[in-house]
Amino acid sequence: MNLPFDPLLVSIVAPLLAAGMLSLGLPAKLGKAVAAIGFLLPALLALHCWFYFPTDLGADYTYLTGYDTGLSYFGINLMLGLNGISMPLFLMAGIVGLASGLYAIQSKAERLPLYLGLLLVMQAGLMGVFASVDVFFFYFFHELALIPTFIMVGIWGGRDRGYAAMKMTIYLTIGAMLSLLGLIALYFKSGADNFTIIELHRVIAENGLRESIQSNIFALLLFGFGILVSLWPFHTWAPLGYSEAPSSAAMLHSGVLKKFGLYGLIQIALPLLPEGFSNWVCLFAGLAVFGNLIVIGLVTIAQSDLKKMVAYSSVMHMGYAFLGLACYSAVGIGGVIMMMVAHGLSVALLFLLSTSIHHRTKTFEMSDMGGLVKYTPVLAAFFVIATFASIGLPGLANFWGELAIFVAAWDFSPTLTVVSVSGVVISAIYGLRAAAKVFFGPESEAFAKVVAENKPADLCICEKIPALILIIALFAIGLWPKTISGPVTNAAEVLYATAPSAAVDTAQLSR
Amino acid sequence: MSVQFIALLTLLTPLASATLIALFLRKQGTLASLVSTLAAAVVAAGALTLAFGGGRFGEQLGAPVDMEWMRLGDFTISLGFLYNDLAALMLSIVGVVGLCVHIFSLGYMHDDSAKARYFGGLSIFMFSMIGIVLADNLFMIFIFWELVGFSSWLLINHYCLKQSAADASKKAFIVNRVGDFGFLLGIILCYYTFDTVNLVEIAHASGAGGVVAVAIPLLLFCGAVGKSAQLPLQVWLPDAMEGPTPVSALIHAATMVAAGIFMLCRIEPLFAHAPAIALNVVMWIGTGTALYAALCAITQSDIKKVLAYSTLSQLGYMVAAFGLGSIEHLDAESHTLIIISAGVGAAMFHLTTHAFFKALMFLGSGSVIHGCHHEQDIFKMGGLSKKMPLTFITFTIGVLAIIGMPGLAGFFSKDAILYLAMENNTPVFIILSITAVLTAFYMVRMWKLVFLGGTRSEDADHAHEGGASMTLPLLVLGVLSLIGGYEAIYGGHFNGVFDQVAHPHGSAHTTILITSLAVMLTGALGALFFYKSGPADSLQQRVPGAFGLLNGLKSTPDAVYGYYVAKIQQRFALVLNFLDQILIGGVIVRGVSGVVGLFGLAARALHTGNIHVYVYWFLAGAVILWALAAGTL
Amino acid sequence: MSAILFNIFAIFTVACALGVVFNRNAVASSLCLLLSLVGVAGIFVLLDAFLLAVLMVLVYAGAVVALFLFIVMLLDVQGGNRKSFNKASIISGVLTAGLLVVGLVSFTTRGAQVTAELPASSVASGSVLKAYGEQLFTTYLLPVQIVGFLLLIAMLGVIVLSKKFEGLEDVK
Amino acid sequence: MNSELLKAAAADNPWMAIAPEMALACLALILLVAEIFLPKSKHSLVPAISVAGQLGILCGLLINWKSIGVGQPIFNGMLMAGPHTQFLRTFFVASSLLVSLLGIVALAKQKMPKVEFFVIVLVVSAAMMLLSQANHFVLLFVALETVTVGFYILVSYVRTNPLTLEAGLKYLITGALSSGILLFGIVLLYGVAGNPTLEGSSATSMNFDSLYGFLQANPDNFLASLGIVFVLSGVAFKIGAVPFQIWIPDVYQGAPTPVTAFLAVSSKAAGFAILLILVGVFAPYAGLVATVISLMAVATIIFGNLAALTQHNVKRLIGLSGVSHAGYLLLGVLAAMTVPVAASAIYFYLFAYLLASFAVFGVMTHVAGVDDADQELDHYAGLAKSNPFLGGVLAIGLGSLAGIPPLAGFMGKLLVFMTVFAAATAPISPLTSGCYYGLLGVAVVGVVISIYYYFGWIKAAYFDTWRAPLLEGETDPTPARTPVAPWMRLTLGLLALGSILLGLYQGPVATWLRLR
Amino acid sequence: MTVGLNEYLYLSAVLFAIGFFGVLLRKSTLIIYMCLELMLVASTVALVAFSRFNGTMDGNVFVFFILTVAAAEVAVGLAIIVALFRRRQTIQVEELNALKN
Repeated sequence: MNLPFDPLLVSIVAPLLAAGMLSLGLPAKLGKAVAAIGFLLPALLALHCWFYFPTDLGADYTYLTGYDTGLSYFGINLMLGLNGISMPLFLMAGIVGLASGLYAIQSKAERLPLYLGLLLVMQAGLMGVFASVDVFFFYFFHELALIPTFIMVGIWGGRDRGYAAMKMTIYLTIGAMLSLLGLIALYFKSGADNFTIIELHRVIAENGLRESIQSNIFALLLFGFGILVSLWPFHTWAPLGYSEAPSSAAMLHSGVLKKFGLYGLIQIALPLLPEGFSNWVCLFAGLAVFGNLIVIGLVTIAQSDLKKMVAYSSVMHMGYAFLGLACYSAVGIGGVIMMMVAHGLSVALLFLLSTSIHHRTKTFEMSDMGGLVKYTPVLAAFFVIATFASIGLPGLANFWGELAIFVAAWDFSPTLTVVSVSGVVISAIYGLRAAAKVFFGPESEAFAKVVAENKPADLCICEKIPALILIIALFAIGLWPKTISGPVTNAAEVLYATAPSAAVDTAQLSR
Repeated sequence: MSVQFIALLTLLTPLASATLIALFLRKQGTLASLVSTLAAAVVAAGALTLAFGGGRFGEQLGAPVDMEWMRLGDFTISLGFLYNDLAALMLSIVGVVGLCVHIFSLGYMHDDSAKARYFGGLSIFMFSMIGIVLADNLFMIFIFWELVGFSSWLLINHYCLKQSAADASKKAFIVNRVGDFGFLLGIILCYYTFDTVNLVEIAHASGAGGVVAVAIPLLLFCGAVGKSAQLPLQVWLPDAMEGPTPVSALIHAATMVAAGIFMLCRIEPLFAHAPAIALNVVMWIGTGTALYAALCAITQSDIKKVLAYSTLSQLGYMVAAFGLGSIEHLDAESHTLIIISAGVGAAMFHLTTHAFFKALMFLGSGSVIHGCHHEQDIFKMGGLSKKMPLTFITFTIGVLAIIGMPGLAGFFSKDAILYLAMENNTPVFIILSITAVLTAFYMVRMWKLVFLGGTRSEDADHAHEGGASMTLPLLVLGVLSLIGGYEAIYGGHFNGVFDQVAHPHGSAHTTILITSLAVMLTGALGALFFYKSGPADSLQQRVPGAFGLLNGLKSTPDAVYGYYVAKIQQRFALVLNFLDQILIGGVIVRGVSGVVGLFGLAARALHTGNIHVYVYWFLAGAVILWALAAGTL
Repeated sequence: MSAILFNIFAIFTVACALGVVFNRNAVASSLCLLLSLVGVAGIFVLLDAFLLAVLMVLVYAGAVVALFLFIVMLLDVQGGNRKSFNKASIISGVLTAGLLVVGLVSFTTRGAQVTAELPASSVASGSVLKAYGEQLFTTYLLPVQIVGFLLLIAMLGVIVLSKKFEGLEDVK
Repeated sequence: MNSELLKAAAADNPWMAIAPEMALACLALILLVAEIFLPKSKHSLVPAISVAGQLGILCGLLINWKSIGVGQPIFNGMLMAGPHTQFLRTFFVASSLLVSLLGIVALAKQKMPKVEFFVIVLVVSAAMMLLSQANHFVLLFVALETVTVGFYILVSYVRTNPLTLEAGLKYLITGALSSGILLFGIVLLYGVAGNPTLEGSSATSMNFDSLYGFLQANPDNFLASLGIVFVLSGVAFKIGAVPFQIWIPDVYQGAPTPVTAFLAVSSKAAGFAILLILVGVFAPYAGLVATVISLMAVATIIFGNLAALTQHNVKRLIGLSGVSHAGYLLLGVLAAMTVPVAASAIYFYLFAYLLASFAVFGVMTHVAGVDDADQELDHYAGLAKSNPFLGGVLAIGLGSLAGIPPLAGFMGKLLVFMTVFAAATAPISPLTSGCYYGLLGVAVVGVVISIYYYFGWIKAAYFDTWRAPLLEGETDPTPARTPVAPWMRLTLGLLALGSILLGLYQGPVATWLRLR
Repeated sequence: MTVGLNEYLYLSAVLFAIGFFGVLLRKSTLIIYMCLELMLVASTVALVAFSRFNGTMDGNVFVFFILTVAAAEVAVGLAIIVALFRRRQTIQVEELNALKN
């Protein structure tokens, strides 16, 4: 079905417009309505793009349109489009954005219009990240989404918000700058006429790049993106930032924005720099498995703060993603995309529910909770679903990605696979422990006091709707994974048709 | 209706029921229970129709009825059914026992406030379990494997406000995950070795050589170790008794824990192609579990714990039976010696009978507990034979069946195992025989303490029989426990399994018969005379040393796990957390920012406010530039 | 002849310049500056830049230095100059002087090896007054205009910085 | 009189070519005249006339944004318009207009004569416009001195404040010193380039074209090298490059806020305009120039950012951050030696810098009290809550300065960095490509550090920070904030909006700067 | 001995260095300012010498401008110094460091 307008552009512009209207100071009700439209429209358009997504696309782009913003001299044009890899993420961005937006609308945040406005800007950036074919705008939109995060952490964050916001900002700026340098270097070294991924692919396929150049650029991209994705040991911003961030910002950032780095690696760095990849793969796979999965996995177990635990778990899960990247195969990459989508949904849900829990228990300290299920069975059920999703229970979205990554990883390195599969146990430990501590067992003394003051009520409808959106998406993908895996595998099979020669060697070495 | 369709219907009905309950019937407990029971009835009907209707499918190589579920690159996860006699038998057991448990639950859980959740959970469990049974490939098995784990978690956690229930459910899931760790690796290795995970194709695949050939079946066996609670992952099952008793009957006695054995039987070709070491490992783990659990059972005072350890022990029997492997067998018709997978036959046979009598006993204990107002301590019961006659009779049938009273179900299956052990491995035979003695001993002990003598508590005084919904299943299962050992009642529909059961002939037959009778009588009579119907454990009073030893045997693994979790894992995690916060977050990150800040302070301090200093800057600049111009720099 | 004159003027100029730097008395310093400028004017004469020499004496020595002297007197700052050289400043001064000497040596040995013949006629280089007029009103017309505005804003600046305004009272 | 000569001179002095500059100067004279003839009560009209006049000139420039004769020396080789001259004129007029607006707000708090301020701003701006087209050392020197002398006065304008005067004195001495060094460099260049014994010498050796010819013929002359580095150091003082940046914090702090803005934007832009011209002239000595500039850039970026890191006085902070901006721009100049389009990138950067800086200075003017030098970060506490408009403008301005997308400052940085990349990959460039990458690395480190203090400022304005409660008898040290007049609201709003729009859509500016 | 261009340049350089030295050494801003003027004058010496030896008068005209500019600069500078003295009662460098750090 053809829309009379460019759905991608509209999905970016609509939230921005809504944000602009909010900044004019609309009356509260109208403002909320405008914000809701601003969140809803991208989600609907994303659903539309997903529904009518061609099945025979390969790695090509659809909905391709270009706009000149005045930097064509530098090869920069706003070019939008979706391929099999970006579409699922675009869809996920729309859904998570809608959920976090609705959750924010019902929240009782101080200076709500500003909060919603920043969130809308973030949403626009997120849609833009995955809709951009132009590498520069891909980066640009990421930053567009990133900045509101900092401000939101700073204004509406928890106790330690000042430090958290600052740390997050500086960390992520380092990552962003490194990756920007890498992208610019890629552009200049390839000799491409413009900055689009398509052109870069074409030119590099024709001319190729020297191995040393590939290696250097890949290092820039790897560490730049790695910081953004919280690759161990560059992760310390994430737990702090997320645990301090207001829920909607944490949802959008950890759920969607964080995937930017992985997406960049998948769409740009790996296919274009295969030899650079094979020089670095052992390092980052090792860091991911031992650092993210094992060390951070265990650190997650040690957390007693619910939100911190969710934050750490999100860092841990990135280890799977990097492991999947290391495989350099359609299976591994497809698995990573599946995992990114699923993790985006589930971690957003967890953050949302954590905040809802906090509203009822007045604390994030898990030892001060217990027995909440008695008062809030629906919240408990949702939390259990979210927990099991993130543990990787079949039937929920996360399972597919993790499984595919494990399967693919065996081809890369059986040893690392064995180590990484143990992450399955680790995540079960902290996930179930959290669920048990928060909801089950007898009430703790501290919680009994809170209950005595204010009896917790179950989720209200405004909290349920955003949560349900995410849960439905989790189930939908869990039960019908083909809807995502189909386009993904079409694209990944083209992009990752040939493994880099050196990568094969390293894989054999590590066997 | 094609058989595939019936199978699909059987699989999906409980899912539909669960979905219905979760979405719409959360607050209508009674309605939910009816929906769920109806679904169970459909399952039972479907299972029996399929089993006795004769249709079998999915066994031919190259014609899998598969649906592609997900594909990434060349990695596909597909859904398909392999419905052979093995699956048919298992499915029938699941259907029948499931239905019994559902009906029993109607009465047992009548007053529960979270009935909808309970019955929803049962439905999910049925769905998942049937999935395991029907699955034609390992990934599908793994998927449903995880789902039964989840439903087990959900149902153990039913009384979720109790700390012990919350802990037990968590423990069950996590321990199972440890087993799944190996299971998943085994599947992946299998996928890479044979390029397929389809059970039929694996069976026909040319075996892999060397380490891989051993590694695949043993890694897959890890899954069974977890699910069937074999050593060393047995710790979760006794704790799982925190769940409602019908759940224990269905999941933790009859079906789910047996899924491990079922899965082993499904992948038997892998073991057959592997070097003997693989089977030996399985055999010894099973044997060890059987003996260990039997020893543990002796000192238990909780009626459900006794049954739980007994379940463990019997599961050990089955695993050991599987591990004993194949045997040469004289075919009755052709009068030639053929090799049969006697391990599979014996294990499955015992699985079947065990499902009946153990479910019976669990439901019986449920009836007792229900009657005694949720009193579970056997020393506070006694004399229930008069208060609850029906329960007493059916329970007695169960006890007799498990201890191997000739003519009852357990007798035949246990004999099959003992015979196999005698033929293949004498030490195992001896240990299993000892286990049989112990089984008779602790079972009769419990039976006597519960039903004979006088009542020892108020609750027991007021014990009463439950309603029809609770007694009917007892009757059905009681009948099945009586006749389940006669292969004739299966009408030859499961010959694919029962043909593999090795039957002793001639002198062997006599030996086995004598042995089993001897061990049964020794154990049963010993217990009958040893234990006094009183409020204290006779063993504890008379031989406190032995009692303490046995108790220690039981509690040591728990203590070890407890120690590991609290002292090693948690501390290690805390240390890592500390390092993460202090070393990376503190020293490195804050350190770097601190150093930069110091440089910043230094740079700031250069602005002294004195014009002369500023002029020196200019001088320095001029000098440096001069040097650059002169080429000396 | 010119060499002798050059040496005399040069030494005189340099000596007076040193006097500016090393005289503790501000009045003496300004007088030294005046004398040094006169020496420079002499050098200008040697170079046939008569107009500039005159301007040097009239504008610089006559007006600028007079202004300096006037301010020195006005502010009466001699008193503060007594302790003007302490140890640190002497050390740094010596170091600086050393640096400057090294620079000068490098300048003389490496750099200033320009071997230009002295043109016989100095007309081209502007010994004739009329040429200045022509240049200023043709080639340099625009800079002259700019300088006009420069003087304008300098005047305004001095007014702003010095004039007494209503409602604005300075200390003392 | 030789009338022929005058006629020829008249033919060579196309005054219409510098009509905008003349208009500014005339406006300055009109203001003076108005002051004399207007009654005292109407003196407040003078700033309005100034603003209106500048708006008119700005409109004129915008209407004629394309009409410019490029590449023809005029005024006997004194001036030569470059491709960006019209843009720069607009830039300087816009800047002086904004300075005048800020001046109206800031001077209202002071009991100082007002008219002179506007006059001097106009004259200085006109001089800068000429400076950016200089093609001759005499004009360069004279225009530069006009700017410098104007700034001496402006910096010490509020003479009631001893800090302002101290700043003026410091600027006076360092400025005069740098003028001296610059002059010495000019003299050396003039001398060697005019030396008849050397190849390629010319009689008009102060003219840049002649000088370029000479330098090309003598690519290894010591005196010429010395002259070049001295001239560069004189320009380095203007743009605030290490080690000639040391005056900046003190002078920025002491100067009245509008003047600080003027120094930060116009003076710096003029410095870069002339630097770009000179770099072209000195192209035969590219090795030396590139070394000097790259070393300066590295030191400037690092020093500026480090020194700003722990700064609490916002005026010093913005001064030091301006130093680091000069460092990034020096990278662009370095790239411009190889890639001509880098000049466009620099001007884009400067334009973004103008929008952002004036937004920030506008806010500062309103937050500051009577004592202009006393502007601490603490004074911004709760600004976003009590005055969301100023808070928003401040955040956008600072964000743009920090180079955060989607604001204009980011695009500026991006373009500059990209041109450096282009220079690194160009076949012929004065430095090895590794050097360029190293410089970019330093720049990235600098950007990251800069985030800290820019963000710290935003933090002060937005995030509630703990403040010590006032003791009894203690007065709140935070000065009272000036209410924002509607026209100022419009101005600041436009600046903020410009920063955003220019970040999102660069079309018109890019066209103007010949980026497409 | 013939006096060549070099000698004039040396003289100019020496004067320049002395001026610079004075700026560094003296504490009184007035004297510092005098030394700055001395530096300007030093440049004019070289300029006039170059002009003479090169046979062009650009240098001499430039000196004309320099003198004018210097006069204006001195006027403004002295006004600043006087105003500062009125406020602070001192023009000693080491006492004028209220703006720092």
